[in-house]
Amino acid sequence: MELKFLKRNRTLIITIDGEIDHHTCEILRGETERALEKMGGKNIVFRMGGVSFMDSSGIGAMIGRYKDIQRLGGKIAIAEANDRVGQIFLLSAMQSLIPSFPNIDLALEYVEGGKE
Amino acid sequence: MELKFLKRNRTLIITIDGEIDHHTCEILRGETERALEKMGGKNIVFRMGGVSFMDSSGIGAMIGRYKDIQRLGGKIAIAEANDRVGQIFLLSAMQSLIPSFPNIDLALEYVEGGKE
Amino acid sequence: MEYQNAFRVFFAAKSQNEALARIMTAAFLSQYDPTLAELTDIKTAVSEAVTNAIIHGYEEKAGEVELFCGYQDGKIYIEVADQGAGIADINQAREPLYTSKPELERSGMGFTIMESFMDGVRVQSKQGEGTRVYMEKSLTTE
Amino acid sequence: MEYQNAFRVFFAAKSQNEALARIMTAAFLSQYDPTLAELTDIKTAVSEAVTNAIIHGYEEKAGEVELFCGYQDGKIYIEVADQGAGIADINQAREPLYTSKPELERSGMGFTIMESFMDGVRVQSKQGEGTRVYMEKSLTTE
Ligand SMILES: Nc1ncnc2c1ncn2[C@@H]1O[C@H](COP(=O)(O)OP(=O)(O)O)[C@@H](O)[C@H]1O
Ligand SMILES: Nc1ncnc2c1ncn2[C@@H]1O[C@H](COP(=O)(O)OP(=O)(O)O)[C@@H](O)[C@H]1O
Repeated sequence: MELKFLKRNRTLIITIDGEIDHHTCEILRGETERALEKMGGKNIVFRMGGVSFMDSSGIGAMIGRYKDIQRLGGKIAIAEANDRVGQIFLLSAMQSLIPSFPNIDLALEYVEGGKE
Repeated sequence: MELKFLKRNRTLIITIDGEIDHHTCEILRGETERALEKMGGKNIVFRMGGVSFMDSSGIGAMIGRYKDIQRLGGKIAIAEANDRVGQIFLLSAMQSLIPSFPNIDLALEYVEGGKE
Repeated sequence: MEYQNAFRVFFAAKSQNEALARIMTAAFLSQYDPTLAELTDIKTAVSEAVTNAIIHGYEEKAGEVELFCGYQDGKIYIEVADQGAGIADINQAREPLYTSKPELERSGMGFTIMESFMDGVRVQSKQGEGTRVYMEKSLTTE
Repeated sequence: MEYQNAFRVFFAAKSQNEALARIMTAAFLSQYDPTLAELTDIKTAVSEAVTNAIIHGYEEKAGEVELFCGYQDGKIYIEVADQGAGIADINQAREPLYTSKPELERSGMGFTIMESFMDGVRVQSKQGEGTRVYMEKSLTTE
């Protein structure tokens, strides 16, 4: 798994490439915590177009980040998830907490668009 | 392993791509026999630029083809072998029987160049 | 049961071996020309079961995970086993969203994913002795 | 010996599994950032030993091949074993160009390649009981 972090307005954009499993989720969790500390950010958008594999560990990690961000009063969204990743999110019925958008702009509009 | 057969003058040019091991050598042997029957040819040049793996089964297969071709009074050569394949041929000291050339033209010159 | 081809591997219960288990499964499967969807379904199910053995079976302590893959008449058979903690209530464990380890950010969706992606899932477990998950899936033959 | 990580796989003695054994070995090794040359050396040695188990150990009849890969302190340990025919004269078997199966187009270079590509090769064999080849190789650490 490879992670890239980018700050835009008050949103941390996290690009994930490669495989998401229990092993790499532990890395994802630690790096995201560090990035939020260093770069700040109230919201998170995960860009998942480059995810080649994901199992249920990915659901756990996303919900974990949702809880962190909710504590900050922010929002979280997913962008560019492929069919397979989308299918796994659907099974877990987590779209009500973390909506999924076809592209990054729609995802940013959602997380930034909310009232303060 | 993928094999391509091409006839030029009296030489059968066999392009090998992929992995050469005991399993694929059995395919190589059968297909080469069939190609010699159908397309004819007195000599063989193996183009090995696309070989990604070879173990000692490859040596056995080359020597097997050398014997077949010698019976027809022809010659056999190798072209484009990478360092790794070359290293395995060197270990077996079979260059005296089957010389190896950096490119197809030199290999063809060698096999076709002999007197009738 | 005799299989047309099969392997059985034992590996250390370490999280980096989750990817190893998937690669081994995929390499075996690829002999049978699965569709990409079938390949991913089976890899995902294996990943879930192996992760469970590591996290829940051995609770991230030392141990050995067993993975079996067999092929017979167009069907893939998988077994994943550990000699760890075992499961007290298998019915509860298989419920969607049930997890005994929310503090490790588990979603409770592992068994649900195995069931949705495979044709059949059977669980054998005894507390203190370990768990064995049997799964199977037919490959489409075009 | 305790390994930092290891797997042990048993698979059917079929020639299509020679590639499977190489992929499994490569997947395990890649955790330790080998150079491409080291990776190919070890894959080639494994391929030789597994092929020998299938052709010479089981003489292409049914059987099970065992492959072990372990990692400890910068070194890779490999074992390949069969419960097949065994080797009558190990010294003769290890000679370059010696083969008992020229009719199968064997070159007699298998052991020579294992010896050139690995740091150490040890062979244990008993006629009628089978053969176990131990190999090891240090990975360079840049
Ligand atoms: N191999 C196992 N050993 C012990 N307990 C297990 C094992 N596999 C699953 N379980 C139990 O079943 C529960 C549900 O598993 P699962 O649906 O995969 O969700 P998760 O892994 O996210 O908790 C686990 O939380 C655990 O309590
Ligand atoms: N696993 C084995 N079981 C029985 N005999 C073996 C085994 N491995 C090697 N041998 C014997 O050792 C000989 C030399 O092996 P090797 O150097 O690999 O050459 P090759 O496989 O080309 O014959 C074989 O021809 C065979 O007689």
